[in-house]
Amino acid sequence: MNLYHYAAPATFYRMAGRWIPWLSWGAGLLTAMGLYISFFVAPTDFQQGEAYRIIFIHVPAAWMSMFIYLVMAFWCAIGLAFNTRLSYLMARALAPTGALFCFLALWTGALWGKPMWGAWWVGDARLTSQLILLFLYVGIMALWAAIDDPKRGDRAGALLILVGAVNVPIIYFSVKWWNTLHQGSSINLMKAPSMATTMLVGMLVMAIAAWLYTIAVAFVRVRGLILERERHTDWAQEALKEA
Amino acid sequence: MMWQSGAEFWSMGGYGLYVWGSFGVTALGVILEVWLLRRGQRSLVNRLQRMQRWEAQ
Amino acid sequence: MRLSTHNLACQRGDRRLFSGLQMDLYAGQLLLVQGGNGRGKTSFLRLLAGLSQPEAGEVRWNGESISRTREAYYQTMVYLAHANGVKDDLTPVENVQIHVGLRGQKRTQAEIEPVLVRMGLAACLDLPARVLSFGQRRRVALAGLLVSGAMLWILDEPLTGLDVRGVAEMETLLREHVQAGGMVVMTTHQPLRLQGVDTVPLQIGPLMQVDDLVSESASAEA
Amino acid sequence: MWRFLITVIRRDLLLAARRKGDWLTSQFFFVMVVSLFPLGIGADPEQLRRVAGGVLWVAALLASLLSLQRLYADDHRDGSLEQMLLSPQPALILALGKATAHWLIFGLPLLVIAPLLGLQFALPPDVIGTLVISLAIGTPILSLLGGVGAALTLGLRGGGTLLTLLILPLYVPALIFGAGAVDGILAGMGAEAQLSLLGAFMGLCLLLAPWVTGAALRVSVD
Repeated sequence: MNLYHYAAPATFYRMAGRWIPWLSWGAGLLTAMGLYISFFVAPTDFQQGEAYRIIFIHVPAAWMSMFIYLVMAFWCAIGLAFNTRLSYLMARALAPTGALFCFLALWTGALWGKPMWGAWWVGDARLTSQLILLFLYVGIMALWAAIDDPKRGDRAGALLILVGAVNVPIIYFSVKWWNTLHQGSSINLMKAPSMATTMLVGMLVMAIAAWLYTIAVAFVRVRGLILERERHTDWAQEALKEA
Repeated sequence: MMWQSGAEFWSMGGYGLYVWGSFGVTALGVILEVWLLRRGQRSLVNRLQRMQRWEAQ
Repeated sequence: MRLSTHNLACQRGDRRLFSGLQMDLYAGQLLLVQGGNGRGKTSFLRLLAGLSQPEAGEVRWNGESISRTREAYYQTMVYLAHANGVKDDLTPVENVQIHVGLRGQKRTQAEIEPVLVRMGLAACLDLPARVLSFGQRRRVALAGLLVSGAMLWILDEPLTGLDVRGVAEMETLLREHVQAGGMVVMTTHQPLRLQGVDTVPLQIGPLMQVDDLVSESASAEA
Repeated sequence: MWRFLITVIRRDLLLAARRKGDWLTSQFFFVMVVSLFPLGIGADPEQLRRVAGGVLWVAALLASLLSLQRLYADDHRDGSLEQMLLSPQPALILALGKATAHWLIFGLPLLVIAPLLGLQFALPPDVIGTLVISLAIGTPILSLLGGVGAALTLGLRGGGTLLTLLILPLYVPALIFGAGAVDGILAGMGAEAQLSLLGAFMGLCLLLAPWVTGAALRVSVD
């Protein structure tokens, strides 16, 4: 096994193309399973009634938004350290999906907060950090959009993502601090319902589905980016004729 | 089976707006992303093919 | 003292400007980079200066990559391009002082003024550079280059904005510098009289194949 | 290295002294934003006191963004940024020098103005003292982190707006700890914890931001 073999754009382009259908089917199947668990297996919560079922989206979405950011930071670090162009493309391909999950986590958080706390938005540390994470995602994509030269865009975006990755835990900590200072009692979404095993299983299934979906979508984007960057090479010309 | 009827399922114990609001917007977001992606990919391939033909001349 | 490139390739956006570029330059030589507009002359000079990173290959100073010998290389090299790097709000003397200060050197006003006078700026030594013409600002930048005492000059179109007398002075400067054992890499669109200067031509074109004639003549002269 | 660092700082201070209007703009902006708040929320001293920390800190963040837009942009335009990057010293020293100069020009005057504005918000003396200390520790963060943004957005269309978008989220910890210190002392809980956290964040920025800024500058001129 040669790692450089898979790092070659042409090889990766073909490999990603083979994987996309499997990933998509897997994501669909697991989503169906997750939805079944969320609505038909998981029992009604005695405290929150049916509203708690939002957790099956909210928690996986929040997880994903943070994981995707970390994965992007990882690829950017690799890119800056070893000057591998493919890793920057991975970061570019992941960002929009990360932002989507970030938005969904905020949206579902608000919809959950309303019946539980009577307000769409409370200064919960988790939600506020999530909002700032969304700002980071938007900033990164805006920076990419503003830079015409792909090479400069790759590396400038990578630096920003890494600065953000160092900053995110500090932001989370500071917001939590601010929260306890101003709120008195800290309200925590995760603590509310006691974690039953079925709930955990449901959330995990949904999270894995989200992962497969993310990888599939990112692969499609990476393929597009590779084709665009490598369009002068022979294999890309061939691939374009086939497409 | 914990839902006695379809109506009960949709009302979600009075929280229907919030629960379906969450799941609905999530579905919408995913569908939108996939749709945009497919459209973007198709136009990208078209553009690259046009450029290829133009450069071949 | 040797400046060389090894299999240098450069890509700007979609376009590959050149690849596999080999070049050697020794003390007492002037490399005249030629080629039409948009062929990558400026990009080549920026690569030599270490301002941009090559797509492939490397630039070497005394046989070692300039990214490894950064400090030593930048102490011997000055780069002057279209933008002079002259601050409008500072006087010529201050401009030169800062220029050499950034290179870690210290020069007094008494050391700098004669050079500026030589460059024909005697009348505006204490005026802000804002009131100077483009050609005069270029002279300020050239004075900074002289004061720094650098051995390798990388000059991108140094003649733009200079009048006939300025061009003649520039020719003298180049001749003196090269004959004193200095090295120059430069581009120009203007004809230049460089009798008695060991000039190495380098042609840069689209999808550059190594110009055999050039590299042969370069190694022959070496 | 020291000569280079000092040259960079002195150069920026000299340029600022020659162009007072440029940096006075952001100071006036700070004063104006802060002074507008009582007009917006009423003159009740109790209420003003409660929001004072937050208002002054948010105004400081916005004012810093206003001044940061030109931190590297002018030097980029006239080519002197390239000259500074071609110094034998690494780019992180350059970034450190530029951030220091920016703090001396932007942050230091803020410390003088802030107590006067604090009086406008009916703050007692000990709270004003904490406010000034929090700004003294916090404004270097603005110069350091802002430098990263300024370097990344160098020469881009709509660079100023983009800078705001990129950097404001990163400022959040400084805002929370800084304004929190003022609130803490107002609430009689002391401000040591917030101030030490602010100091820790400043230390981290001092350690990492110049390095990232240097890398970003290299990327941006490439």
